[in-house]
Amino acid sequence: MEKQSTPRSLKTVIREVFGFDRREQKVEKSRHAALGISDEEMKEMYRIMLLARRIDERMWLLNRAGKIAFVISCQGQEAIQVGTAFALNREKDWLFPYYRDLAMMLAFGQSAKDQMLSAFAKADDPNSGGRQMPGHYGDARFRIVSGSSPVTTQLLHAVGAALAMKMNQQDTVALTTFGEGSSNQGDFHEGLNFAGVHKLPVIFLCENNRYAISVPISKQLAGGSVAARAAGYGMPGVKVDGNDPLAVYAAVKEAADRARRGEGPTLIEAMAYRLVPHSSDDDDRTYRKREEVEEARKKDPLLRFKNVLIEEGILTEEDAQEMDRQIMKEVDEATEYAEQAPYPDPKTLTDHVYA
Amino acid sequence: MEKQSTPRSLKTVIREVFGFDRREQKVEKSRHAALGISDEEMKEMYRIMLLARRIDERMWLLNRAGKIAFVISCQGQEAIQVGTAFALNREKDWLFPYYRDLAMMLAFGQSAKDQMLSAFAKADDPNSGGRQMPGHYGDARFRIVSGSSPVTTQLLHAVGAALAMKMNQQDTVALTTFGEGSSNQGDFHEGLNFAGVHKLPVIFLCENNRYAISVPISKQLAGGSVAARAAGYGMPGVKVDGNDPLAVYAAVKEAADRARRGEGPTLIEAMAYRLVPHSSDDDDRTYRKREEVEEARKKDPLLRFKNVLIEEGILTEEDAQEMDRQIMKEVDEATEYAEQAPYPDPKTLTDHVYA
Amino acid sequence: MAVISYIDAVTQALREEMQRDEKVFILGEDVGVRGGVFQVTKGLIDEFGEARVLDTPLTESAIAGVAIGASVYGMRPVAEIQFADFIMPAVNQIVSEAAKMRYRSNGQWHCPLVIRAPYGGGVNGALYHSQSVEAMFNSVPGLKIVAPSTPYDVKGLLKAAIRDEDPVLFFEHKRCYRLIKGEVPEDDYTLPIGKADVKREGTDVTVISYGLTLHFALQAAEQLEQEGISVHVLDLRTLLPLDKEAIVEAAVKTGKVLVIHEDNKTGGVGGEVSAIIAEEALFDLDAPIQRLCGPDVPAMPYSPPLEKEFMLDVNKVKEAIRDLAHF
Amino acid sequence: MAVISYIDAVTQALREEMQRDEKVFILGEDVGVRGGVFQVTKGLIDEFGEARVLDTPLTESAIAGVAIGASVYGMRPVAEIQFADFIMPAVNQIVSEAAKMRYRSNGQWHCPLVIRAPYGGGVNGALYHSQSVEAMFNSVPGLKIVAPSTPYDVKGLLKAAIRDEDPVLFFEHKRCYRLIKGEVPEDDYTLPIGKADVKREGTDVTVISYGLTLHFALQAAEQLEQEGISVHVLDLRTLLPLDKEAIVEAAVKTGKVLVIHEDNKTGGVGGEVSAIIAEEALFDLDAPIQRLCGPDVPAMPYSPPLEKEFMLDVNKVKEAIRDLAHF
Ligand SMILES: Cc1ncc(C[n+]2csc(CCOP(=O)(O)OP(=O)(O)O)c2C)c(N)n1
Ligand SMILES: Cc1ncc(C[n+]2csc(CCOP(=O)(O)OP(=O)(O)O)c2C)c(N)n1
Ligand SMILES: [Mg+2]
Ligand SMILES: [Mg+2]
Repeated sequence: MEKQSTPRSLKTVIREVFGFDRREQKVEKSRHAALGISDEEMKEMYRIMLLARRIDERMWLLNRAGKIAFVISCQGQEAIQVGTAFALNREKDWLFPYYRDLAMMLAFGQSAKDQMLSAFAKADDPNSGGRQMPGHYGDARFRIVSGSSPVTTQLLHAVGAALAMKMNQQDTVALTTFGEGSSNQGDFHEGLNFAGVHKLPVIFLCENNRYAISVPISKQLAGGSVAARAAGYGMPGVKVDGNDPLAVYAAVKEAADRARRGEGPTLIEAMAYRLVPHSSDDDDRTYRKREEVEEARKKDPLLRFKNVLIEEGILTEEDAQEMDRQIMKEVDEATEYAEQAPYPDPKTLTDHVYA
Repeated sequence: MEKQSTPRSLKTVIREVFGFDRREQKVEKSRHAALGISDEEMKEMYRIMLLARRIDERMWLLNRAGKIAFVISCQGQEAIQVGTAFALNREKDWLFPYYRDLAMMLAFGQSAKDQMLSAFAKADDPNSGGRQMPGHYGDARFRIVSGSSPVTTQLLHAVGAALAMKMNQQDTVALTTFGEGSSNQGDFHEGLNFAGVHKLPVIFLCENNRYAISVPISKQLAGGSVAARAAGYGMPGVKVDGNDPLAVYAAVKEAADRARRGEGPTLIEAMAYRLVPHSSDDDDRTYRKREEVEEARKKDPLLRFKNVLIEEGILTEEDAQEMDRQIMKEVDEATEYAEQAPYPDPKTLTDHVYA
Repeated sequence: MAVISYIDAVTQALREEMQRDEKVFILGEDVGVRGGVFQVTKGLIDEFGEARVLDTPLTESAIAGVAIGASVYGMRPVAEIQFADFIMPAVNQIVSEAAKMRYRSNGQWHCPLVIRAPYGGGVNGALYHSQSVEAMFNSVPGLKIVAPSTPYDVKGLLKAAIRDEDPVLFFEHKRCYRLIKGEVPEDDYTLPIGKADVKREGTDVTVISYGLTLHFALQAAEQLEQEGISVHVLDLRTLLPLDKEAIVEAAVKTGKVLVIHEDNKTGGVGGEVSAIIAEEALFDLDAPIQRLCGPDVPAMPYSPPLEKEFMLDVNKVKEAIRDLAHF
Repeated sequence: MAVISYIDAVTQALREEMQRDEKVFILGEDVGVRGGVFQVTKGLIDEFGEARVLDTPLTESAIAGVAIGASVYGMRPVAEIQFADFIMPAVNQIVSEAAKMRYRSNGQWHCPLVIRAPYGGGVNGALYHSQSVEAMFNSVPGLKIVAPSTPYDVKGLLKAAIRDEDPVLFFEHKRCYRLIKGEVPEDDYTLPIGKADVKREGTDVTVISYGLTLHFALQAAEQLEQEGISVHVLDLRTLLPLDKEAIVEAAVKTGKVLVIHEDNKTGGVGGEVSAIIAEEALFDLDAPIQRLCGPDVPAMPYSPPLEKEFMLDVNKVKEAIRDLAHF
């Protein structure tokens, strides 16, 4: 028969041979379902990624229009951040983020308005009342501990909180993020070692976007891999595709489960690419080719994830457009609100030095 | 024939089968000869180990007699230190040692008198003119760069010197030592990473004596191995028996050769045991069992190495005794000399703050 | 009231605070079975277990950083830096993080932690076991710095530091540990951080000091009384924030001020004290404001004659007071 | 003479010193192809190659420590700390190592290195890109600290720093970078480290300052001349060691002293300056020694009204001088 010559799928072959496919359930189940993520959650993940992107883009516009002094971006790292947040318990776990974690902050509860209040340095900025640059998160409502500009210090705070969690027999987890450049600071080593010795419930998540301002991995990171350093501390080191929120979700989930079981810390390195300059003060043309950036844009986690949602039938192109419209409205309103909002009173300059 | 039943050596079998043994030369050659170490050098290595031990013991006596205020010991680590020094070029290479490296200092050129001048804090102490505690080496005559008490800082100095060597196309090597406790400081991480990125001619030698004062490896070193951390920096990590000077020699020699060939840094972890308390201010009975110490004493590198020399026919028991007598004389004279030597003039207190 | 040593007052305060509040815990190098290299934490691991008397790896930045994280979470860590000289690797965590947490978060987060560190010389400690490091931190708003001189103050101030809502550096002069003894109530009390204390009333010369040199001043004052010189002695106790009112009051009292500390003169706390007086009480002065301090060298050498030359003592202090009295 | 900006004076000094002495090299974050985040090292990698304009990993302790090792070996490293605020992780290497190398080795070893760091605020830099950190180091003998205010001083002092045999912290006020311009000789010259400079002669009030606030003082002086107030302005230029002679001379000149700096008041360099005057020239004073400084808060906030409130300006300076003149 001619049929024979038609190329058949592995599934078909297996069915023919065994009469049934043991793996069938797995093969049929979508990746997110296998991970325990509902369609609704998938949609919400995408919405937050898109919201983060739109807020970020708006900030650049505001900066270029001279309305805000500084932007530092999450663009290209949204998948890492949303995948991470959804893998945690967003009601209980603690975050010690770094300055690119806009999407993670949104997933943990902050709003577009919060971001814009921060961008405009207004009194109601929930992170610092306008005291810190945008991107310097800290929000007691959501157990997001205040961060600073000096990089990598927050790793030790996460370790300290994890120690306290362990002492108090909590089943919570502390998660901290940082760039691959920052992972070379001494505090990284001291933090991983301390957490390793005491088997603390902490997750170290490196968002490797290949550059530390202008310095590429080759001049930054001996050996070339952050994850590879985990072995030296007796903990798992996992490298994941940071353009894929589900891959990140899976890695963080496993790390969080491990942590809650008392098995100690995990180091995760999520590979991504910084799609825009380091900050509004940077000019990335001095140190990387446009072609390289264009190449990376093709792997933009937002595009990829949208395609996944469409392929899985969770979202249509029209849904996506409607979602975007809603988000733009949200961002517009947040911008307007924040622009109108009052600055801190100069007299508050000396508040909060001591209790 | 009965002959058959006699167990034969591999050598014999090979000879019978092949008529000759390709490996013969290697099999016949002693370990030290195979490493290119002469009998004379072996004897000298032992002499320096013994000299270091006798100086060290004398310092404890002087301390207990109230004559000197402080001792910090090399006891148990002499094999590491002498094996290391002999594997380097003692005319050209640079050292960035730590406070236990007495035997290494002797091998690089310092004398018993130098040590005693330092112990008594006399003006002619070549390390610091009596300004620093004993064990804080630094001797421009022998390219031994001055060290401090804060641990692990010297690693970065070695890296800096190695960078300068590379810039100046020297074929020299910088070697730095530190304890396993100290290897957890941030400077270790920053130093290894920097050296790894720039492929610098530097050797990081950890003298792992299992305790950092009272803190054992299990509470100190996540993962339990310093050498294992090398992989994370893309450099070789070598664990060696620190009670065997030849094993250390081999590892350091290979690392130095690599460095001179421009292949970059190596991390070596030499396993030993601190046979005495941390310092004259310590009481090690609070944190380790006497049996454990006694057990370690059985592997005392000095005893072991003496036996090797005797087995190899390099030294007789009588030679050893004579050597010891000579050394004791040397130590006596050094002690007496140093005790009589003048203190620094109080007026020199303000010298050498600036050029 | 029991007479106990300065070091025992530290231990007593720690023990009582750990009994009082189970959020209080100790972390540092060798604080566990070894009981600390000075034996400050001796016995505490037996009483409170190793979770609350935590031997850390040899990493000062981690000690400070972990304390910050734990305190932010709600604990009350008391970190030990084995010698004040070794606080340097922790400066980033202390200055950039602990000191700024409350301010930068607009009051949302704060770090109620104590960092204890034995400082000071005269103990054959050489360059790196003798330093006074307080000057590095006394320009850092957000931190509090306490440096007591007596067992009574040690206990009251350490308890206050542990209960304080802000990060406190608690500097213990290691020469005082066993040398200085004094009456200490067995029961619970605290002393206010930020308040100086008049340790002796006098009318001719005002000495302002803290730590070991405070005792030299007291001894000198006693001896000089026989020469007819009446010395007023103010113990700063807290170095940040300084008790400006008490400083000005003490200066005005005699019009002749001698500031004494073991730390080197340039950039030391004494400069700030002097500047406060020069700004607030200039016309009440009858003599230039004098400072008697450690010499401006990188640190105290090991060799006995050099250490002696570096250290202040009763005679040097007497001479300086006498000069000022006769000015 | 060409008129160039403060920042160009830095670049010029670096370029000329690298041309003069091949032992001189630069290391820091983003100093290579990026030319530094402020463009101070722009073009240098093309001229001198990447071995001499070295992009380091993001590790300040290593930057300082590697510079120490290289300088001990015989090189002349010029390390850049991207923002002065980020010098904190390097404090141990700077204070425990660089500052003490010569002293502890009894003069056998020394560290001829320069650490450049842009400091200061008024640039929307927020808490961690606006700090003045000089006070942390001005109690550390063995270090030199230079903080120039004009392009001329920048070039002469940076060259002197690179040729100096001791470790020098070179603090560049980042608000001055493009704001301040001045005449700078094209050829080689150095200025002495440790010498202050009278930037304006006057008879009524002495202002002692450095960095950006020095310019506020000069502008204020010019404006106050019309009110009949004659202001004498001393630029410290070197903060450690301080030029005591020049300080006392300037104080005595008018008898009324105002010390100004952007750094917060408590524990700042101004306190030491004031204390020197109170010790050496008390009876030449006609008014209390005043300090006009940044407020005692952990650091300068981002929000414009808060930054403005923190920063000094010509009006605040004028007011303080006027008060003192009318005292
Ligand atoms: C201690 C310290 N040094 C320098 C800086 C300046 N700086 C800010 S971000 C940055 C690069 C960080 O790179 P990476 O860790 O890879 O994170 P990324 O920005 O790429 O996400 C540098 C050098 C800083 N913030 N802190
Ligand atoms: C930065 C710093 N912290 C603390 C100390 C106090 N201290 C001196 S030696 C030591 C233990 C060192 O242990 P290890 O590195 O294993 O070396 P070992 O003494 O065992 O050879 C400690 C904690 C120090 N010298 N430096
Ligand atoms: Mg990066
Ligand atoms: Mg050890």
